Amino acid sequence: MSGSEPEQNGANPILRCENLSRRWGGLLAVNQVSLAFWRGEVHAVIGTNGAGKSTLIHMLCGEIEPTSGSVFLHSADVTRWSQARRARAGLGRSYQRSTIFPSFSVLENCRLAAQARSPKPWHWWEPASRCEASLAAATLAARQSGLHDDLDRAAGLLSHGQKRQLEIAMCLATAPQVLLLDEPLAGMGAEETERMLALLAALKADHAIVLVEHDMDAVFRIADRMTVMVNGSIIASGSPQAVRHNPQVQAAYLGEH
Amino acid sequence: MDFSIFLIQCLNALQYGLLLFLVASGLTLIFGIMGVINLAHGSFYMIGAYMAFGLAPIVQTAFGGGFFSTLLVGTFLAVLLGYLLEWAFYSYLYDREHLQQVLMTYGLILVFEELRSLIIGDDVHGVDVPAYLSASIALGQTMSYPVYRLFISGLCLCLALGMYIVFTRTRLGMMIRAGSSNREMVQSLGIDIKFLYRIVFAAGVALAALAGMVAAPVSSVYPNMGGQVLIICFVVVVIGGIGSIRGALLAALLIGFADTFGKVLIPQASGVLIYIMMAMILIWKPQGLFKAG
Amino acid sequence: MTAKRASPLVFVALCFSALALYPLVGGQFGVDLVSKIMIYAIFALSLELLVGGTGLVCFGHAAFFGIGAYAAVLLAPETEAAGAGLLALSVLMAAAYALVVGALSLRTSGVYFIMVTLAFAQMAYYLVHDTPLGGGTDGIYLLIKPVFGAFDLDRPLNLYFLILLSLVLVFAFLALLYRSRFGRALAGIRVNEQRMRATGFSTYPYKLAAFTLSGALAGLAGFLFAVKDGFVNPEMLSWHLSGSVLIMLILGGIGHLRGALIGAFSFALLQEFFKSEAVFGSFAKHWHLGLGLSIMACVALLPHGLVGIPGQLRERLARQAAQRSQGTGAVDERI
Amino acid sequence: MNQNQHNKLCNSFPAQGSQVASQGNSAVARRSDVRCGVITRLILAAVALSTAAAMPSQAQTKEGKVKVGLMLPYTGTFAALGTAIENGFRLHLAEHGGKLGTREVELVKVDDESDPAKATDNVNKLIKRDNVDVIIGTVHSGVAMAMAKAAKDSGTILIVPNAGADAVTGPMCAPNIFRSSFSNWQPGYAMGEVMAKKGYKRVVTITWKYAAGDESVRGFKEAYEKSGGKVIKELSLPFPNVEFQALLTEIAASKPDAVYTFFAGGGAVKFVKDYAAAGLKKSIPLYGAGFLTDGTLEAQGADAEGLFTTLHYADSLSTARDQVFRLAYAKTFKMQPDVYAVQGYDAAQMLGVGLGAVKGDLSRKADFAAALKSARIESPRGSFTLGSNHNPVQDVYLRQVVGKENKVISVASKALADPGRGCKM
Repeated sequence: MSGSEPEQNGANPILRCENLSRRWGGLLAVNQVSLAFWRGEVHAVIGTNGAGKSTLIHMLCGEIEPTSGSVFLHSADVTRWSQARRARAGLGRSYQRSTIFPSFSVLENCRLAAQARSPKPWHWWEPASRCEASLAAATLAARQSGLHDDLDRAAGLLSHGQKRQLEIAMCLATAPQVLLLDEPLAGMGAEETERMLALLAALKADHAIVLVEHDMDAVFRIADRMTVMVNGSIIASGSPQAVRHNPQVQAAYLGEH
Repeated sequence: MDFSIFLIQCLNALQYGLLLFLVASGLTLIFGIMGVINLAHGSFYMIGAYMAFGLAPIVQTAFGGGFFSTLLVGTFLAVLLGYLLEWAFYSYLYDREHLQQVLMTYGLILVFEELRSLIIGDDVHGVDVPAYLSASIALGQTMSYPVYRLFISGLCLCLALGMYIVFTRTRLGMMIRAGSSNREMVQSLGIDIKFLYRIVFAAGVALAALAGMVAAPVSSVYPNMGGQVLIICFVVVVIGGIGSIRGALLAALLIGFADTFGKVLIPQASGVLIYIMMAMILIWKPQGLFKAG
Repeated sequence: MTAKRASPLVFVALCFSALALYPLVGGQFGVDLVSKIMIYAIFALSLELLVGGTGLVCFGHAAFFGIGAYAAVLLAPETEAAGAGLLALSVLMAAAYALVVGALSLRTSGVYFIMVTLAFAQMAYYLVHDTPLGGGTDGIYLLIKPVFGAFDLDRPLNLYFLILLSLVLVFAFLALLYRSRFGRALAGIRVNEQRMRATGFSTYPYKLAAFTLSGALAGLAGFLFAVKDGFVNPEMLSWHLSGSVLIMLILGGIGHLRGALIGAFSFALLQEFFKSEAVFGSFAKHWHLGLGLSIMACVALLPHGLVGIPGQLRERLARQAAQRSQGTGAVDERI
Repeated sequence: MNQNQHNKLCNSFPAQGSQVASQGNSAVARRSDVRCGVITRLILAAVALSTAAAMPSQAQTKEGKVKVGLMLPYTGTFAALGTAIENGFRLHLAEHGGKLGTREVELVKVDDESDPAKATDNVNKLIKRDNVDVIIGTVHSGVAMAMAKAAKDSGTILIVPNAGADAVTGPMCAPNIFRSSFSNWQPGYAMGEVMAKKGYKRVVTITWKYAAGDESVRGFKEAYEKSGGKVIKELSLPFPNVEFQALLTEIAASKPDAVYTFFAGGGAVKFVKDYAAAGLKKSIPLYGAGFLTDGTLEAQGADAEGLFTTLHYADSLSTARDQVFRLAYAKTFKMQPDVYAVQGYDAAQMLGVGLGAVKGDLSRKADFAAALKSARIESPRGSFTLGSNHNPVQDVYLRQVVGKENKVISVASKALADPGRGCKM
C-alpha cells in the first residue's frame, strides 16, 4: 500500500520493499509487505508479538532471505545482496539483545564497526589503534550517541541504557543512511528512555529511521509515520493520528492495552 | 569379480557396517542428546573387547561359562560403568564448552588405556569363537563364510530393530527424541533431564562395549584398538547427522560398503575414500544426512 | 593497566632469553629436546591464531604440520643440499592445502567444523599412509639437511637457533597481527560473527585468510621438524597430534599467545615427569595414567589454563580478604 | 579403521627417563603444582632439561665396561620377539661370564614399541643421552631404518638381530652396521624357487603394506617369475591391521594355484586362523616366509598344520650345535627357543668376535668390521659368514608345520647371499 503513497519531501525513498513475504514451514510470518522509508522520518513499525516485525527487519537488512518480493536501497535492487554488502551500502541496524563486544572498550567497539568501511583491513603490521579514519568516525559516533565520557570503559561494564546507546553508536560508526532499530527502548528506565528519544530525534535529520518498538507512548511521541502489522500483514500505515483513529487498528491492537 | 564373490563382499560390508552402527549409535545418542563430544567412546569399545577376553574364564568358573552369559555379564558391567562415569565426570561437562569436553574425555582415553595395560597387559590376544558358531558355510566353489560373522550381522540387526521400537513406541524413546531436538523443551515437559542423561549415557556405553565384545573374536584384542574405531564413529555420526539413529545406520552402512569395496577395487585410496565421502556429504548437507528432530 | 600489560611482555622476553642461553648449559640431548619442544610451540601458536584468535576449533591441524614436513623431504633434491627455497616451498604447500580445506570447511560451523577439519586431516593422513609417495607406515628420510647460505643445518646448534629464531618471529608476527585491524576483525568474529556481518564485514574472507595463514605457520613448524629429525612419518598427520596440540593450547590457556608457549612446554614437561623412572620406578611405563589424570584435573581446576593461574589467585586472595573483613560468616560459607 | 595401533595419543614428544634427568624432572613436578607461578615452572624446566642433558658426562662408560644399548619391542605386537632376542643375547653373555671379547658388558634397555614414529627419539636416547658404544636392535623394519640412519650419522656400531629391511644392508649400509638375522629378500627369494619348482603357475601374494612385507614379496616375485611363474595379484593392508575378510574374499575370487604371504606375530596368528575359517586352506595352499609360523604355533593350533614356510632356522635341525643351544636356553629361561632367540644369541657372538679382534678398543671400527667379515659364526642355525654388505650368507630351509614344530623338509637354498642392491662400501 504505502509503496503507492504520494512521495514525501519531493525525494525518493532511501529504502523500499515490495511485496516482501517469508514463510516458516506452514506459517506465513510476513505477507506481501510493501513499505518505503524516507530520510528525515522516524517510521515506527508496531504490532503484537509474532506479528512479523522482527522478521521484516531481518529481511530488510539481509539477515534472512525473503521467500518472495524484493528490497531496494535508493533505486538499486539489493534483494540478493549479502547482509555485509547492504551494511556497507548504508543499512545500519541494532539488535533487540545487546550485541556489543563486552571485552572491548567503547571506543574500540565503535572503531571496529567503522573499520568495516575503512580501506585495507590487511595492514597486519599497523596497530588498529593507529587507524585514523576509523578512529575519527568512531569518536564522532560515540559523541553523537552521548558516550563521550566513557570512551575507554570496557563495554561489558556499561549500564543497560548505555549498552543500548552503544548499539546505536556502532551503527552510526558505519555512516549509515538508514537505521533499522529493533526495540532500542526495551528494558530502559524512564530517564534512559528520554535520552534515547532525544538521540533518535537528533539523528532523524540525516537518517531514515525504522523503529520497531513496543513502548506505545514513546512511539507516538517520536514517530512521523506508523505501520501496524498483524499476523504478518499490514493493516494500517500512515501518520500517527490516522493510525490512532483507524478502527481496524483499535480493534486489532490498541484496544488490547 | 563374479556375482557370488560380489555377494560375499556385500556380506562383509554389511557386517562391518552394522558393527560400526552399534558403536556409533551410542556415540550419536550421547553427542546429540547430551551435547558432549565424547572422545572416550572408543575406549568403551576397547573395554568391551577386553571384557570378552578377560571375563570369559571368570564367567566360566562362575556360571559354567557360555558365550552369551559372558555377553550379558559384560553388558551389565558396561551399564554400571556408564552410570558411574556419567555421575562422576560427564555430568560436569554439559555446560562446558566443546574444547573442555574434548580435553576431559581425552584425559579419560589415556586413563582407560593405561588401566587396560596395567590390568591385562599390552599383548595382542585372540578371542575364541564359541564352538557352536565356529563353523563356516560354503559359498561359491572356493569360498566359505564364517557363521560367526553372520551371527554378528544378525545381532546388530536385532539391536537396531530394538532401538527403533524403543524410539518410536516408548515414552523413553519420545523423551530421547525430544531431548535430541530441543533440550529446553524436554525440561519444560517436566522430564527429569538428569535421569534421562544418565540412562542415555549408560545405554551408549553399553552399546559400545557390546559391540566390542561381539567384535573381539574377529578383530582380536590389542592396545589402542579404541582409537581406530573412535574416528570412524565420529565420521558416521557426523555424516548421519548428530543425534539421528536413522542417520547413523545409513552412514554406517555407507562406510561399510565404501571401505570394503574400496579395499579391493582401489586399495591405494581405500583409507582416503570414506573421508572424501564425508567431506562431500558435509559440503552438500552441512548438517549431515538426517538432522535430528 | 600498564603493569598488567607489561608483565606478560617481561615474561615472554624472559622465556626467550632463557631459551637463547640454554645451549650453554644443555648438552646434546637437551638441545635436541628443547628444539623439539620449540617446534611444537610454533605449531601451537599457529593453532592459537585459529582457536584463540578467530574462534575456529580446528581438529585437523596436524595435516598442515605433516604436509610441511613431507614437502620438505619429498621436494628436497636427491644429491645436493637444499636451500631456503625449500622452506618457502614447504610452507606454500601447507598454505595451499589450508586454503582448499578452509574454503570448503568454513561453510560449516560448530561441531561440524571440528569434524570436517578432522576429515580433511585424515584424508591427508591416508594419502601419505597408503600411497607409495609417503613410504607407508615406515615414513621416509631426508638424507641431506638443507644449508641456508653459510648456515649448515646439519649442525645441531645452527638448527637450534634457526628454530628459536622462527619461534620468536612467529610470536612477534602474531602479536602484531592481533593488534592490527585484521586481528581486531578476527576477534570481533570470534565474539559475535552475526554482529560483524551486520556491521558490514564479509566474514568469510577474513576467516579463510586466518585459516590459510595458520596452515602456513603449521607448515613452517612441520618443515623444521622434518629437518631436525631428517625423518617423516604418517603419524605426523594423525589426529593424535591434532589432539595433542589442542591440549597444549587449552593447557596453556586459549586467547593468549604466551598460552601456546606455556602449553607446549608444560605438556612436554608433564610427560617427562610422569615418564621418569626415578619418581615412579617401573610404574613410569604407565606414564599416560598420570598425564591423563592431571589433564582432567586441569579441566576441573583451571578453566582458563595455566595463563589464568595468576588471575585466579588474585581473585581468590581478593575474595579471602573480603571474607576476612566480613568476619566469621564467610568461613561457614566456604566450608 | 586402520590407524597404527602402536602410536599412543601423545607420542609427539621425546621420551626421556634417565636417572639424573628424572630427578631433575621430579623436582620440577614436585613443586610444579598448580599454584606455582609459571615463570618458576619454566626455569625449573630449564634446570631439569639441562641436568638431563648434562648427564652423559657423568654416565661416561666406566673403563673396562662396554656399554651395549638394547633397543627392542617390549610391548605391542612384537613384545614376545623382543624378549626372545634379549634372552638369546643374555644366554651367550652368560656362557662367557658376562664378558664379550675381553670386556665386561653393561646393558641399557629401551622399548621401541615397534613404532617408527618414535624410533628416532628412542635411538637418540641411546646414542646422545646414554652414550652407548654398541646398539642391538630391532624387530620392526621401519624402526630399524631409523636406527640405521642414526648409527650411520653417529658412527655407533649397530647389530640388527631381526629386522630384515633390505635397505639396512642395501643403500643404508655402512662399515659400522651389521645384521645377525636375514634380509627380507632372502626367505622370499628361497620360497620363490620352491613354489616355482612345485609347478604353481599363478600365485597371489598378500602382506602388510610396510617395508618388511613389500621386500619379502619382492624377493619372492623375483625368484618365482624368473623361473616362469606369474604373480597375478599383490594384495596388501596397512600394518598392523588384521581385518582380512575382504582380502580373503578377493583371493577366493581370483582362484590362484597358491598364496604367498608375509605376516608375523599377532597378525600371523589371525591370518592363518581366518584363512582356514574362510575355507581357503583346503582349496588354495598357503605358503609364507617363516615368521608366519614361528612363535605362533600355540595360538594357531590345527589351522597351521601342514603349512610350508622358508626360513634360516627350524625347530628340528638336530645338529649338535643346535641341541646344545636349545638345551641351555630351555634350562635358563624355562621355554623353547625360536629363531629370534637364535638371532639374539648370534648378535652377541658377532659382537664378541669383533671385540676380541680389536682387543676391546671400539675406536678401531675398520678392524672390527674386517674381523667380522672374515669370521665364520658357528650359529645354532648352522655356521654362516657375512657378505660384503654385512648381511649373513646362510642356508634357508624349507619347513613344514607338524604338530607344534616347524620340521625341516630340505634346504631350500644353499648359502644364499643377499644381493645388497644399492650398497656402496
